[in-house]
Amino acid sequence: MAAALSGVLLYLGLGLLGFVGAPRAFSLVALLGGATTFALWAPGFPEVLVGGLPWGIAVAGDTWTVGLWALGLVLHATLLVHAWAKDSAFHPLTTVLIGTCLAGALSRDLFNLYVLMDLSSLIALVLIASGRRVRAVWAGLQYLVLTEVGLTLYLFGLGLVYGRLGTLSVSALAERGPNLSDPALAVGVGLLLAGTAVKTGVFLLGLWLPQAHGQAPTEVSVLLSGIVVKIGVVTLARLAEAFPVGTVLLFLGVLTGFGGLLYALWEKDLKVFLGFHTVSQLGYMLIGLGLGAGTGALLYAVAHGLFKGLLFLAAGEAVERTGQRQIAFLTGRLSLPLAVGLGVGACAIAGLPPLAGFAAKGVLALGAPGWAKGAFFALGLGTAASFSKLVPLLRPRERGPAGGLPVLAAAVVALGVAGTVLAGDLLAPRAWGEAILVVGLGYGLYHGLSRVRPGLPRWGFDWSVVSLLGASVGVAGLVAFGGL
Amino acid sequence: MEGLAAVALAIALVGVGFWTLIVRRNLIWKLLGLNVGASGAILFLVALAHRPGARPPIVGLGPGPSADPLPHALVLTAIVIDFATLALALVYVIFLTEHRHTQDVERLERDEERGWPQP
Amino acid sequence: MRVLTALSLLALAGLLALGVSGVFPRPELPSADEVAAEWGAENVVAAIILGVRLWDTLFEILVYAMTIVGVKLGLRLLRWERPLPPVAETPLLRRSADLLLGPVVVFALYVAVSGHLGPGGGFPAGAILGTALLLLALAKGVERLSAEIHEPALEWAEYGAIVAILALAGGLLLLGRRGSGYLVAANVLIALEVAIGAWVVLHRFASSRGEV
Amino acid sequence: MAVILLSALTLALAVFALTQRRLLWGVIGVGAHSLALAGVYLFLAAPDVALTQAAVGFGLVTFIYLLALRRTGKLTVVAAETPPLLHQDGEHVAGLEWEILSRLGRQLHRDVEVLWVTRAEIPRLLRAGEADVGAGGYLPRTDDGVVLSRPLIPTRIVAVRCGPGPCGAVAGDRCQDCLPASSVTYEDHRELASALRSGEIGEAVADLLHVRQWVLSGEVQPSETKDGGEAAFRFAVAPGEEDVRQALDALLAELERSGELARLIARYIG
Repeated sequence: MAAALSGVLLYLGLGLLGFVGAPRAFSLVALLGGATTFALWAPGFPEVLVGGLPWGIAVAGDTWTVGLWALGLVLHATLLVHAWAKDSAFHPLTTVLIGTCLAGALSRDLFNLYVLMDLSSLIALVLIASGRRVRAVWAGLQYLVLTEVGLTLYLFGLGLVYGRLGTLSVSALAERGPNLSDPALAVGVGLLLAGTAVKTGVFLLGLWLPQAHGQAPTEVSVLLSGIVVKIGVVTLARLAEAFPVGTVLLFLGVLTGFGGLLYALWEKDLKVFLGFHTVSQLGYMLIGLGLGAGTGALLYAVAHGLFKGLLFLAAGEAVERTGQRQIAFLTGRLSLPLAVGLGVGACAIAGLPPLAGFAAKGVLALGAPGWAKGAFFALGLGTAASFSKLVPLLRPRERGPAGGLPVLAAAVVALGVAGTVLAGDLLAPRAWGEAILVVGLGYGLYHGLSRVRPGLPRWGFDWSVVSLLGASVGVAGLVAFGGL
Repeated sequence: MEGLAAVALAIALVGVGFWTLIVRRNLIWKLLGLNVGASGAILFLVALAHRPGARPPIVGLGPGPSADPLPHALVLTAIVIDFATLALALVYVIFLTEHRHTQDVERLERDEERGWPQP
Repeated sequence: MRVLTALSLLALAGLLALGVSGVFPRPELPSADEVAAEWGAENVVAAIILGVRLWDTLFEILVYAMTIVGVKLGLRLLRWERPLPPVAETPLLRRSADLLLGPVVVFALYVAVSGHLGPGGGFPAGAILGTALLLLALAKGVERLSAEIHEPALEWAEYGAIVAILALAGGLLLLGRRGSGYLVAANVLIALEVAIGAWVVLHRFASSRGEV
Repeated sequence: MAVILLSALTLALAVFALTQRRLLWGVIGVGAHSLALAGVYLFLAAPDVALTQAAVGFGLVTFIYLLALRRTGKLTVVAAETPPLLHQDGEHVAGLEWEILSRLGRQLHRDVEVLWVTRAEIPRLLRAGEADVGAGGYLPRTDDGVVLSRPLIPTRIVAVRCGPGPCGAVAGDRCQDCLPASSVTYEDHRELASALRSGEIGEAVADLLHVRQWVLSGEVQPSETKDGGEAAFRFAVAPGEEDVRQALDALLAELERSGELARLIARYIG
């Protein structure tokens, strides 16, 4: 416990010192310190109340903590390699943000998670706006307001749950055997879920996500999709641990999976397209959580952090170097490392073996019931179809600097190979054949779909808030009256 | 009774605040609405911490049970967070006003659709 | 849109009312006074903020610090086409500003130092100090004052205060030290950090015209 | 009991604040609401929360809003619709005065918002702080109680007679001062012109710009015209908005010096 807490404190303190001077050095030392403390407490420690009874904050080192710490440290290392020359505010902000995410992975206290979600959104917003572009600031402002509305709902839920059960710790809540036929608990849990879903970026609740992730500067997009979203996911995982809300999570998972996919299929702006895919990929994690397949959901969260980070890094560099955001205008203008990075990322997200996406999808599907396998199949098909758009981009034009791409690409491959070998069943030729078949079918589907042009509604600011409120009420009502 | 009145006020504040947040077109008005809505959530926690006849949670302040101190502590954090959010949001509203000469959401959205032409 | 908004807000209010109606009976409270005594405080809320849930408070302070960073980065981007009109300055205003300075600082310090005994604490103390200082500064004219202030020193003090709080927190949480002395130290450090932060934020809002 | 009363007050203040039209009042109202809320906390046995709410939620938040408003607030213009000086053209506002006002808005970093009112309401709205600038071919009366900008366009006051009957003018206009006490007033120039045409009144006092339009459009065929002396269109500024007036005067002086004003007049009025 002491090692983990001092790791977080080290990250925060060194990050803050970086604002005064020597930002890169402090960032590097923080990374080294974080890795050392990680090695000291891994593979985990039992739950401890920091501050003691009766109201202390519960922290524990479980599989989620290990996974997200590893993800955070890898992303931090990547960004240090990639953005060594960035301006002085970037490194300290990144360090503090990663420290916040590490703390979020440790925390098992609902209010502590609220503070961490809020802190991470604020830092992320400062980073988004540091690009000094009007569209990024506008997207960031919407992000801030929507998140704040969501977290207000979260506070209401927190008040109800605490008022009824008198504790905030996830394990203590689970111990008291919460019964969702109790209206206070049902409404409270519903609002907690809705608020977290807004912060996470679930479709209809957190409609800020694609624009905010898409308009942010390259390195910031990597962090946002890579790890900031995962604080929301880990909060949902904690909620699923404390309350019997599997069905609602399944519902949200299907909603966000297909909603995000629908928009991604016809999106032309490369980075916003990737943002919609983050919305869609959340579907896998939420369905995993809803099915009670914690390991699969965690593996998917880590894998998504790595390959989406890789995709955003390559796409962001391409956009920044050419000044073009539209996929069609980027054809044939990528340098070799960017094309390879984009290719590896696209193959991983589409689920081609033996990359990270394949392993995560395989583990997720292992114990899943038939309908969930069907949903995964449909999602995989749609993902492959929409990523077929990027195939023309993969023909490189010239050599160029690789930056931090190799680090992430190597991590994607390593996680994929390790997951495939460890999961056992995934080595069978049938699993590989199925994965390749899905991608092939998806590529075919893409050519069929390219003739269709549906008029999908655009969500303005006001409509996003209305949809947030409506969907939150829906989620809370589902918990309260759904008889789940 | 007192607690319930405060709870009712909290719920009303959220309604009024979020209504303003959605219906008004000016960004600063929206932030004011958000502010009021968020203060509703804070009041909600404090109101639920109150029990009939409770004294403040300070040792030696009279007999009887004290109000639940934990929500009070949580709420202090929430108040600061609300202020922080507001300050940042205002900075970016000022930024947009500087660069787009408007705080009107509909105009900003129209500009966004047209690819942000020079004002 | 208005109809949908009204419907969802009404539904939200209904759900909340339903939830509140089910919140009784309330769970038993743990004995708060013992917790306060254990941490060396009389104000239970202070014992929670600076003791039992110090881990939360650290992040609260960080929220504040990151906002200051955001305001600094954000307001530096502005390009003012025209300098702001100066704040009106009269000798009477300046004299009273000088006179008020002492009492305000003393009051804020009192609120901070007595925070573990009664209502108060670092955050309100810092907010009072920062706001009052800037009001006084506006009376004296921000332009002249910002020339007198050494910005890097302010930055050092601000981040130094937070790092000191982090170190103190590490000591309290990891080594299990307790006592009213620690609480007073934490409150004063928080007040310092919040006051500097409030000053920086408000000062930026009042006078920034962008260096780009 | 105290909680119930204070709660009602808090809610009333919030509703008051959020239904205001002027942002400044909204901010002040929300500030008062925050302070009342601190009172509610005090009565709910939460003195720490009350103190923090008063210091942060009321003090810092209101202060920061006011500072932000200082540079981003809306510039509210109240005006009577007066083509070609200031009028609604489909979705947009157009006209000579609009060119100047939109420049002023850019200079002050404030959005310009035009509210159409009758001429007689303009001084009242400005004095009440409901608006910052009055416009729309504004010819000030002597007892308006508003601050005036430099003259924008010189004009003359003209009395036109078409037949027998009393004399009419638009209420709130300078022209009203030129009338005998028993005369009739109308809300705007359109009503005045139709009254003159229908023979309801025999004589009308108006500025040269309007009279010229009536004559050119053939709406009114005067049998006799009398000159009522010189006047000038100006902008009216709310008392207390000294920096708006200064900026406006500086802008007008600059436009006059560069010849831009003359070009605008030629373009819009000919």
